[in-house]
Amino acid sequence: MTQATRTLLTVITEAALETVLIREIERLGANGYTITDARGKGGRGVRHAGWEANGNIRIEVVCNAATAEAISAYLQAHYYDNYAMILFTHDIAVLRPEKF
Amino acid sequence: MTQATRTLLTVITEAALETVLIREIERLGANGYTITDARGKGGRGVRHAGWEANGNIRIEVVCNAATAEAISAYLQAHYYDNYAMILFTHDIAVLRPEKF
Amino acid sequence: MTQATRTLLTVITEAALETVLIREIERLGANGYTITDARGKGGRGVRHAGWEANGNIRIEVVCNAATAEAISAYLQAHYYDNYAMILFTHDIAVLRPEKF
Amino acid sequence: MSMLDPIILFFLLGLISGLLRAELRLPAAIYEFVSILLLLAIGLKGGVELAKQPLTNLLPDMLAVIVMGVALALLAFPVLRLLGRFSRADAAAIAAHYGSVSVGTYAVAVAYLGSRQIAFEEHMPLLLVLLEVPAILVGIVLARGISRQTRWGDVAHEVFLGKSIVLLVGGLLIGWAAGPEGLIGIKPLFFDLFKGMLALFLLEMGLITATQVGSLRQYGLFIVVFGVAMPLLSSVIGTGLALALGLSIGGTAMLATLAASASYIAVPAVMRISVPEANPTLSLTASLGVTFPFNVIFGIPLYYAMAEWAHATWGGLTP
Amino acid sequence: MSMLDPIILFFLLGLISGLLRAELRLPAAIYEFVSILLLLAIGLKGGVELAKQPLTNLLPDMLAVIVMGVALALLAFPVLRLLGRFSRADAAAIAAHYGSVSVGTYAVAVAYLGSRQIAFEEHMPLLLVLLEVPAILVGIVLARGISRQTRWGDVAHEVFLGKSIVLLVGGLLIGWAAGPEGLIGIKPLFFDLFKGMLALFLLEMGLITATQVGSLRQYGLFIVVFGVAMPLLSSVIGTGLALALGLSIGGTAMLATLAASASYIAVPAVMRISVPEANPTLSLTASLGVTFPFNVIFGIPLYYAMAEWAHATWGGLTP
Amino acid sequence: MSMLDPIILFFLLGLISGLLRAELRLPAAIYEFVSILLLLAIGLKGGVELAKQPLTNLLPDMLAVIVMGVALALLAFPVLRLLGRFSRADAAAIAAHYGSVSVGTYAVAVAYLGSRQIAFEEHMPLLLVLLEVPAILVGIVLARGISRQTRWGDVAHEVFLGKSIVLLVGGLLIGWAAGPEGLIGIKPLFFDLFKGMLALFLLEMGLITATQVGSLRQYGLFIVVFGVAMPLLSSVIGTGLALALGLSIGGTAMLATLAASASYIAVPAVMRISVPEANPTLSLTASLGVTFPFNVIFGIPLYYAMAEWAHATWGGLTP
Ligand SMILES: Nc1ncnc2c1ncn2[C@@H]1O[C@H](COP(=O)(O)O)[C@@H](O)[C@H]1O
Ligand SMILES: Nc1ncnc2c1ncn2[C@@H]1O[C@H](COP(=O)(O)O)[C@@H](O)[C@H]1O
Ligand SMILES: Nc1ncnc2c1ncn2[C@@H]1O[C@H](COP(=O)(O)O)[C@@H](O)[C@H]1O
Ligand code: NA
Ligand code: NA
Ligand code: NA
Repeated sequence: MTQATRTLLTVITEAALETVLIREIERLGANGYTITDARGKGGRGVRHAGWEANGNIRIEVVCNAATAEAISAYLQAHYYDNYAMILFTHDIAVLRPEKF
Repeated sequence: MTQATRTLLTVITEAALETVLIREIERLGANGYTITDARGKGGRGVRHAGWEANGNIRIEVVCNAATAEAISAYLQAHYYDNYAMILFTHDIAVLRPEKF
Repeated sequence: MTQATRTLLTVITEAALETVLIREIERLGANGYTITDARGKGGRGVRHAGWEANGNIRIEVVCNAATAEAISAYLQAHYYDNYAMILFTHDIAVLRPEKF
Repeated sequence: MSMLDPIILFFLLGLISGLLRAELRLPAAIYEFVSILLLLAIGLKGGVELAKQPLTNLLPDMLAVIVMGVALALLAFPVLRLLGRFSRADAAAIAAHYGSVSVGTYAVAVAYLGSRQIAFEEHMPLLLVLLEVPAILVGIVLARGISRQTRWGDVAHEVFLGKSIVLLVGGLLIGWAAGPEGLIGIKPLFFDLFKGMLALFLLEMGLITATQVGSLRQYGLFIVVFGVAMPLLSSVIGTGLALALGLSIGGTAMLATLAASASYIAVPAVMRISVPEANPTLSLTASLGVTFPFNVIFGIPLYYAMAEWAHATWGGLTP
Repeated sequence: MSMLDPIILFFLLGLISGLLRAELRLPAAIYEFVSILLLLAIGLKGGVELAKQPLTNLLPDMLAVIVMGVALALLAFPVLRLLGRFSRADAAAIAAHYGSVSVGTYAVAVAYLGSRQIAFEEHMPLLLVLLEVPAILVGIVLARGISRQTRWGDVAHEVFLGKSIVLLVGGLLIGWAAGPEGLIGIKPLFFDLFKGMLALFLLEMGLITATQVGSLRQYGLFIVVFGVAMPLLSSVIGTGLALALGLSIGGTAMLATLAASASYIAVPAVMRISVPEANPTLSLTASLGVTFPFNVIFGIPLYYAMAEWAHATWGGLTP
Repeated sequence: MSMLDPIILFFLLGLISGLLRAELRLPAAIYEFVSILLLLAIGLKGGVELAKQPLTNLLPDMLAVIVMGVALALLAFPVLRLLGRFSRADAAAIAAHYGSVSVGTYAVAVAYLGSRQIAFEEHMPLLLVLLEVPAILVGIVLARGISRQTRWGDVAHEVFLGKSIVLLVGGLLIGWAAGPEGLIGIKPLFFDLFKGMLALFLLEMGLITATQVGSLRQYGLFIVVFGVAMPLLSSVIGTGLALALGLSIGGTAMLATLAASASYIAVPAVMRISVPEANPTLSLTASLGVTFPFNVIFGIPLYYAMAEWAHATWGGLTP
């Protein structure tokens, strides 16, 4: 098996942003994304997910380093000030590098 | 604390495969797995998880490198052609290496 | 963008522990956490999440290495013997190191 | 009585909301809940009636619909292969969908006849169950041949232990064992709420149908034509069979509807595992994106009109 | 008839359980299910009545409440800015919440009047829908100015295609098209279960309200005073408008309640996207942590008493 | 009236589907929804009745069942320790399950007596609540001793603020405060749908029971024997106590059922936190895998027959 290295970018943020964010993420070059529902706590307080306005989502994007960098920069510039959001990246090994 | 390195294998695929895949994954040597429900988009289009045929799952397996390789190879050979599926791996530190 | 390295600690355990664990995790120095619902199988058997006593949760904590170490040690000492629980860590890149 | 039952309006509400990308979705757990209730209710209702007559009386009808399910799949396959130029696997999978039935369409037909107070043979839920299965097996054989490789044990498990069969058959057996009085206590949930739950179900089906529009554009005209023409053809076959079996007008309309409906729950699940190389988007686009809305909005009134006409014309010919 | 309807007791049960940190929560899917049912039921009920009279008769009431929604938001804004010393964005967002309406509060008022058998104008659900929207637009303009940067297309999408508007309007249209007989089949789910579902909804609202207590402590006295004084003031305006429009006692109490209620579903969702720099915790703490419980427990009986008194005093003055 | 109520058939449907590994599961949110409705309904029904008589009249019964709960746990412990050779923690935890009660079993008994139109003392839900708690405390003391280390504050929180106690007690209080007329509006949801919801609950319980079969095989014969013998013994004690308290035949059958039932919701949750070294699989296998199905299918009719026989034989002895 040939393996290649790509970046996994994980964004944890308010569920209300889902529609907007996936549009931006695709525009910035991602070929796909995976979303799971989550709850949590951070600088902007507890988010219980008990009802619509209060849930988090966890978005994962497998992409190359440049795209990860572009998405990170964009989200930091446009969302960090006003939204509950954290973002982190790390390297992963994938089988079909052409796909990401 | 003694730490050891193991591999975390993450598979994102169609929910319909859950029963079949966990059988295969265990057969190939994994001692456990964790599954979360997900939705997403990739080469095979949008998977909203609005109803049964359309949801994704995210399977995580902590195992040694050889098992991760075996599972990856098997899934690539048997599922990549016909199913929405991505798969990636990276190293993690675990506390009880004998467990995985 | 300035990036810094932090640790991502992932704990997969029984849903019944949620309230207790987030209290401990915050006490041990974490500034936040993210929780998703999960199901799985491990040394303590299958956990289907079909009903309350039988679900897992997946807790993620972004923190510095020392905090990750402290939480790992504490959980290992207090929960490994009696609860279904696994725990692993790896490095990630974050944008706002002061936050974690 | 206007043509548009409120439940159809719920379907349209869902469809339009979906097309406008409104912030509306029924949680998956609620969709599950509603469909479990509908499946059980249909089964229970049928089971109560089965208790009233010896099963042997129903054998001819039972055998006939099994043959019909096989025939409809065998009819669709060459059309899809030759006119549609689909791969063998795709043609087989789509054929299986159209030979089988849609429980949602059946429920709408029940509501349609119910609100017009038109009776139909009460063993219809039994025929519904019987029709689910044979086309699936035909589809697998068409795709694979009767190959040794096919794990028929696994296939049987998928087919007979899928959600819809289990709940329909379970409901039938419970209704049959408990009888009408036994069910009085559970009537408020399963029978009184039936139409309301069906409205919610159709709201969600509208939302789901709207998500198929993209693939509709992609796969184009043939899918649309097939998705309308096939149910029309099937309904004629169903009507003919109903006449031959001597069913009532209501029963004729029901059998025509069953014939015309295409599965979007049981069959896709089995095909995904048994014929994985078939593209599931193709068959779902046809059955869910074209045939389901067509049947629900136009088909059912049409099949009913056809049943009335057929009975007026040929009704006296059969016993 | 005691002051405390059981549905209020469900709210208190949720509130106390939440404050005591009991192991109790309604799954999010169930909260969704219950609120979808309530929204549809309110819409359906209103739609049936709309069919009975030409819409033009209602135009004065419709225009009047739109003006009221704008006026209430414009009234709240300077108070919040000057007395509350909130930032422009925060003041605008909170003002939008209070100019708009809460469907949950409306439903409690329906149950309150219903259990006392007091009639009210049946086009109230239409007024409810109309009141949701204008304050949102006022809020955005107050925060942004009529800036070119605001993507009004996106805003309109958020506003008009949010869950509550779609379901209320959808229900109105379905009820209007189907008429009273058309809805008989779905009555058990949407109408008979209404009050029970409202009880569950209020149980969850109590639990959610309890989670606001922390932020209440943080943001302090002004929020509490505003959250009580603003609805009182608004209810007087609503009462006055109802008198001017010649509404019945029940209708007056309803319009006062609508005026007094503050949104916690539609408006937060839109503001989060359109005025992101506004702190959502502030407005939710006020509307959900203070105004909702105040209205549900004390406000509605008060507004009804005020309606009675106003009709006794001025009732003869208007046509 | 056949022995098999349809709700039992739903349990069997779930059990068989589970054993055959059918593709059937009730979403967790729906299981929650159904159990919340059942708990509230049981509480509400009891509360309405409590309002009719001074609570002091009930004191003897209340004290008696508390003693019974303690006694049953103390009885089970040495059996488990000596005959079962379980560790102290495991024996204590299982004993706590059997001293406490199962609300699901109670609901099935309500339906059983209801469909036979046999009355029972209406304060049973109060006894149900009271029986939940004492055995838990006994279990913790048996496992730990009255150790200083035990955080009794946390334990009390777990015990008294768990879902089932909060909903049962909340329902009792609401029913008590609102009275029969107050509940009319919410009757369709909580009372009319009760039996249907119970049917769904039992369907899911059957599926869950089926998942216990693996562990049953693992832990073997003793669990099976204990899981059948203990409820039989407890039911005799419950019957005796009911006679001593002068309960009716229906009430005797209910108290025997409460005594015989073993908790699988409240107790496991508390034990998991308070006695973590106890293996939760052991107690759940016994209570859920053996005792629950035994009681639901065989036990309840048996306890009712025993109540009839006991009343015929000794009925005149007590006031
Ligand atoms: N240190 C952390 N570890 C894990 N998740 C976090 C952390 N901080 C924040 N989060 C998640 O990110 C969301 C938004 O964070 P914040 O903007 O800090 O409120 C929170 O609701 C959590 O779900
Ligand atoms: N680049 C990506 N990043 C994250 N998730 C992805 C990506 N591509 C695909 N996925 C996930 O994997 C599923 C199957 O992918 P595919 O086979 O490409 O359709 C999708 O539905 C997504 O949930
Ligand atoms: N090898 C593994 N890979 C992934 N998840 C695991 C693994 N082992 C255990 N788990 C998860 O951790 C939970 C507790 O593990 P255990 O204590 O081994 O029963 C399981 O229910 C799984 O969700
Ligand atoms: Na068909
Ligand atoms: Na208002
Ligand atoms: Na007991």
